[in-house]
Amino acid sequence: MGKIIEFIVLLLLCPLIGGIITKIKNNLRFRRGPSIFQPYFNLIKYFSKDEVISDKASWIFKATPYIVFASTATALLLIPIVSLDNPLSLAGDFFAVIFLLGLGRFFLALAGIDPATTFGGMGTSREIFIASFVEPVTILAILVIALSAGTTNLNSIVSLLHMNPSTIMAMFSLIMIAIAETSRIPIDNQETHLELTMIHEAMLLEYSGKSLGLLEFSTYLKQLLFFSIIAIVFLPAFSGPVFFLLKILGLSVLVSIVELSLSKMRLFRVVDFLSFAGILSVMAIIALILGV
Amino acid sequence: MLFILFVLSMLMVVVEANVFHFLIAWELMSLVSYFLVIFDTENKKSIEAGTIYIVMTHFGTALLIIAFLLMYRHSGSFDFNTIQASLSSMSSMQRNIIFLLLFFGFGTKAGIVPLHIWLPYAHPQAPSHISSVMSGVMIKTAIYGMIRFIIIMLGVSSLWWGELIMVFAAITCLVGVLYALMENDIKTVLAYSSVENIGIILLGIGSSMIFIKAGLPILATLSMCAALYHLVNHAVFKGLLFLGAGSVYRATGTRNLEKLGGLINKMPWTCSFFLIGSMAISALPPLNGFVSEWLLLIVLFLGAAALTGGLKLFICLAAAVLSMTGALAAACFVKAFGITFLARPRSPKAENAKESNFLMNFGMAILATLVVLLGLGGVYIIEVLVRVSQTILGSDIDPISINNIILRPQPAQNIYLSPLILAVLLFSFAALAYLLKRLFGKEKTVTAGTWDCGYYKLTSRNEYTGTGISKPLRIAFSFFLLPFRKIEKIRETRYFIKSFSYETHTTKVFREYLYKVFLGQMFRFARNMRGIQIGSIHIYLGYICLTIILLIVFVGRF
Amino acid sequence: MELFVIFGLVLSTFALVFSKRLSALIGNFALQSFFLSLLSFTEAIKGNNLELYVVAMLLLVLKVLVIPRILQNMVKEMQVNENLGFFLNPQLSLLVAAILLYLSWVFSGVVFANQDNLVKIYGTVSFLMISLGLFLMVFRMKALAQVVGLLAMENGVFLLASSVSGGMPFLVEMAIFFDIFVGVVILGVFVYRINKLFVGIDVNKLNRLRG
Amino acid sequence: MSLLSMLIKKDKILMAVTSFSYLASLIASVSLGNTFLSTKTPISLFNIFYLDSLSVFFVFTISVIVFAATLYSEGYIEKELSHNEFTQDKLKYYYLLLNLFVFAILLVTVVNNLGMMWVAIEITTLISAFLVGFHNTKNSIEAAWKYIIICSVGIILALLGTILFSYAFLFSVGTKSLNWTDLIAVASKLDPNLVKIAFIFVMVGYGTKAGLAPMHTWLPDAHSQALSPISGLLSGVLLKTSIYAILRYTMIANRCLGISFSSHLFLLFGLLSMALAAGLILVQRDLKRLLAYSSIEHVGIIVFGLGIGGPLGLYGALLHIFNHAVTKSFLFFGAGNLVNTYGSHNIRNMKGALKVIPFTGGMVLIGIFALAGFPPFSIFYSEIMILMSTFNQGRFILGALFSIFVTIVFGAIIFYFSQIIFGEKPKNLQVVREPLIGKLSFLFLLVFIIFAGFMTPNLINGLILSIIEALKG
Repeated sequence: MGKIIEFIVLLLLCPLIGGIITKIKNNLRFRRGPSIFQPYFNLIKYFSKDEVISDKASWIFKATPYIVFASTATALLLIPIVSLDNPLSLAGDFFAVIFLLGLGRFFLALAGIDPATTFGGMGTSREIFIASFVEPVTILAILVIALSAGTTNLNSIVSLLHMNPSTIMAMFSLIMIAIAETSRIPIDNQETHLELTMIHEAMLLEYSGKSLGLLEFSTYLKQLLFFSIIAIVFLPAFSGPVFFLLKILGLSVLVSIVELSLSKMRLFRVVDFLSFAGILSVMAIIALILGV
Repeated sequence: MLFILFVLSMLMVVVEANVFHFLIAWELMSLVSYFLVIFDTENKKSIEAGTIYIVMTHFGTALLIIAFLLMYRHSGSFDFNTIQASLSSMSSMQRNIIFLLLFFGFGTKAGIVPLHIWLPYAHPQAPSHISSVMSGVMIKTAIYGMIRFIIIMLGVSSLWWGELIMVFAAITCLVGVLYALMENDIKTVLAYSSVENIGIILLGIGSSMIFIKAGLPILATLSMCAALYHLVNHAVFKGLLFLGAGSVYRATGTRNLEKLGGLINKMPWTCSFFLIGSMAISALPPLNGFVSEWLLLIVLFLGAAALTGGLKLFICLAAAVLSMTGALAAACFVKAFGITFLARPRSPKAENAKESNFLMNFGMAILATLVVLLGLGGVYIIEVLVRVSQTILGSDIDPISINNIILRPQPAQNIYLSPLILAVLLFSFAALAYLLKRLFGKEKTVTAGTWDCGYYKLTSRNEYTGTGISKPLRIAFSFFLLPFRKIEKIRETRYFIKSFSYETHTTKVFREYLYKVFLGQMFRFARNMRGIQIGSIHIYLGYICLTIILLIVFVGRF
Repeated sequence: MELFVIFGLVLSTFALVFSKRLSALIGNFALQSFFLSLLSFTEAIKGNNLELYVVAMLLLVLKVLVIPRILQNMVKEMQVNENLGFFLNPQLSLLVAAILLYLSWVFSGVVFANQDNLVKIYGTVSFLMISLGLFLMVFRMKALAQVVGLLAMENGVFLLASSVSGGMPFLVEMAIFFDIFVGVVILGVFVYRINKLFVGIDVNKLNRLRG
Repeated sequence: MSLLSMLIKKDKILMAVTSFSYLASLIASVSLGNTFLSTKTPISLFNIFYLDSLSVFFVFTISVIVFAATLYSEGYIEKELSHNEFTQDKLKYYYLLLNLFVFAILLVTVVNNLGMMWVAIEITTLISAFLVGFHNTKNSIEAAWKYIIICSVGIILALLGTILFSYAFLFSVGTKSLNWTDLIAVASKLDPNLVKIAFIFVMVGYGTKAGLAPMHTWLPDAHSQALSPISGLLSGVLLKTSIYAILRYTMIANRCLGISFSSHLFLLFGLLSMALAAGLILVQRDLKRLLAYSSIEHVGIIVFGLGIGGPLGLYGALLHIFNHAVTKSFLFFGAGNLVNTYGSHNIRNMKGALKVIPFTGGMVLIGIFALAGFPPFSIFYSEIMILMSTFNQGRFILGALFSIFVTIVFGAIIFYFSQIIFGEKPKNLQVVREPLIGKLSFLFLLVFIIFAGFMTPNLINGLILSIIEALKG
């Protein structure tokens, strides 16, 4: 029951993160920027609009928003945020989360191709390209954490995990992954719609109205998901709502600083970026073996 | 007729309890499948494919024969049990040799890289239902052989066996899926993905062998079980996919992705079955591919947790390779499905395709439901497979606890998976999303043309092509794929180019730098040998003199 | 007496190698066979048994008279140029022959160890004849040269048989003679055909079938 | 019997009678074999003829092949006549030669006196030379010339060897004789050094005739130029007769020197032949030449098996003699039909045989898989036996070489023949009907190809076993 409430709260809160990050970025740029509640206004706007759907598009295009939302939400549901005895850990473990995200990505990619536009295909191609590097790195990072906790059950991870050098390294690689997955600079840029640079947005290009809203919403969910994973890993000793929120805030600050301080990379530099993350986790594993 | 014989021979392979009969059944299987490959004898390509296939498989068989004869030499019998009994007293040196022979012998049939060379030729050439059986079942007989002869009869005697198998398996996974991504012929894509899946299965088997040596019987059983489970799954969804490809080919008359597209409206049933197949093969929850790969991943994790030192890292890297394979496979099937069925038709052939008849769809429907059931009810299948792998490894510890729908790999660990619950959650959230939409009033949709940036005539030529989609990966892996492009321009004047054609291909490293070179050397050598038969009778007589003289000089030697 | 004959044999064999023209070659072959028949006559006289007489007679008739005559006629009829092509000129050939003589002496020493010298000498000569016959076949271009070489080899074997292992059974002897005769005839036929098809009987022209 | 069929003038009847007489000879040999198996004693007729299990085995093989060949040549001649490459008198000439040839071959296997055996073999050379040069074209004459010269040289060396054997006999016993029975009786008392040298001469001499590398050089030419029925006989039977001769001497040598000497020679020549064939078969253009090289390879396999020895190896080798005889003549007949249909020896010019000449096409398809050693065909069994005994004796390198060569040859054969048999049918050819009598010969051989392997006829089995006894010495 507590889980349900917590989950609903999270659902309601997750757009806020996006707002906060934008706000921080603007403030760091010495601008006023939109209020932190801007994402909510956007979502409401999208949801209250009608849709325009391409005549080339098939049912896959229409079904995708639901599937993406469902997969992301389920993944989020598996993760124990505040309440440490998540009954749903019976449904799946840490790896299952990754696979679930894969489901959403698969359909989003298809939806990119579906309406027979050039940009969509471009987005798809880049998305699957990045994904095929992100996934192994993620698995490696998770392996580090799971190894040092001795299990992949998320509840037990939260309870068993304790800080050591390898988990810290893993956490850093997780942050890099999170940047990639939430399509932020230097991998991707949420704010632009310039076809040369956009990846995630390119796939959403044909969406409008309620579906777009749904997709935006699931993007926020995904963001929250990754942030909370990192939050679990970082200083697991300090858990509970307050600490959680603090950690999330800290992460948002970090991310916005990163976004400001770096510029977007060429697509093929992404490989180096991610492989660096991979190397980090491999080093973490070695550290584990050496028992540092 | 041939088909029945084919199935029979495969059954024989699996049931024989005598090496000699096994060998004969094996050869029979190869022979029949050869005839199935060259089924359409008019076609030059299929003959070539058949030749490559039969030669490679005979090479494998030669290795097997040698291995069997070595076993026979030691045990003096062809019966499985007697051999098994006597092999325990064999020297480790011989064991290793026999293991290598068996591994590469069966590996040729299974299509491990770099012995996979025949597979992408042979499978696409056969009629689709045949290729589905070939990919689904025939190459699995090789896996059967490995389990039967290496694990059961020979017995895992040193650690590096497992490591060797895992290394080859990892290479096989990555190479297979990369080539699958680069191909544009739909059946070739499927064939290469068979290579990849064999790799995944071998990962399981190899790790199980490692665990046996490392004294982790539970994990050994578990990973064996995962391998078997993936074997079954692959049989099902690869069969499904090949059938789908077959009906696409039948409807459009082409297998080239670049000529397909937009079939989702023309042949909805085939499309949805193919979609299920592709989801399963790219390990998406809650379908069966997901369950088996998850299980394998978990096993690897547990292994990594239990082992220490270099092996820990080794296993972790294997897990990374596995997940990378999964991601690439997903990419591959996004491409395959998306380009084939979605967007606009890219050619008149695809333009006027018809849905295939009921029976074909029915066949696919059966397999599709199987895919779903194997996913949701995977728990029960695993229950059975666990028994099987226990008998294989002769261990009786129960590596898995199952309360009705929840799978719990190792009793010690509290790791759970329940595809069913996941499915339920997914559906409920989809419903939730729908409600969320309805919350803000009734859904009204307008259909309009795709946004064309004001460019008023958007044709199928503006779509992303299959080649285009896989381009970033082609560039990222160019160190291995060695892509090259063919550009030809037809100019009217120096400045005005009338038509411009651009193809890009990848170099098949193993074919170019392994087989071509080897064959080239062999033929060059043979051509030089023609100098022996130079045509001059005097020299011929000279040979005779020489022989006599040499023999008489060295008579003492004999 | 025997030694003299043997000397003649060796001489004629060398002549066989040294001869530059077809007719000379055939003549020398006739000479060799003549010495051979002489030898077998002496054997016959020694052992005075009828079979040996018959064998010697046959040898005389076939190899000294008939076969050389046939070959000579062929040479005349086909009027090919007489010169048998050399892969190795006569002088060198003689050198080789000398070497072969020594080698065959050594060889017969090995084969007929613990035997009296006469046998060894017989062995030497016959091995010499065989090897030189082979030598002819290898190093001479003309088809007829090869025929003669073949016959020379056969002579060598005959010598060995008659001298060392006391001759073969009569029946076999006859059969072999018949065989030789037929063989020569058939070879003759082929030589004719070659001459017709390949203009000339240089065997080294027959190199269409290779590889 | 062959003499009898020579007298007949009318060619139709001639054909019929010939094949009938060989059927008779086949039956005779079978009955002979059975009687022999029942009474384990060799049959000897006043010291000239001598039949033991070895002879009977070869007589049986020979008469099987020859019977099939005569059946086939009836169909073949029909076609040749229709192409009027043949005239009536030429046909009689052909049959005369054929019968003489077979007569000589049969003589080889039954005579006791080694000299007579030598003569008989020489006669086979002379006659078959005519059959090789039958067409009287440049190529065939060249082939015939090389054949006759090289083989005669070889044969004379063999005669030398024979003489040395008889000398050894004389030397050790004091009386002179060339009878095999006498020699074998005192074999153990012969002078080893002498026997060694003599055996080398015999080995090289008859080896030339058997087509062992490096004395094989005449073989591809002769076999590719001869008439197809004759090529069948040459590969199927003639090679085997010289192997028979070698075996005779081997028995003596083994009794005198022990197994190792002969087996080393055998292994040497066997491996050489296999290696050479494996190399050259890859680059053949000419169909019949290809088959000829594969004959070299198979003779190599047989000799290799003899060299490996051990009951299993010998069994395999002897069985392989029969199997190869059957399969190879089967294929040569098929090749003959193909060549007739396409009017060319060149593999490049042959496509879609399965469409053009269905029956032969199918037969050849079966034949090549049999030849390549696929189960359940007979050759697979004999090869695996040889390989098995190789490994049982722990001669791993030899076994590895053996399998490498066999695999290479397999690849080459499949590669070339799949081009011939499959592929679309050329426009200019229409489907060919084949005479029933020709088909019969194929079916007759096919029976042996299929069944000689996994249910070896009791006759062959028994014969081989007793031969092995004899060879052990």
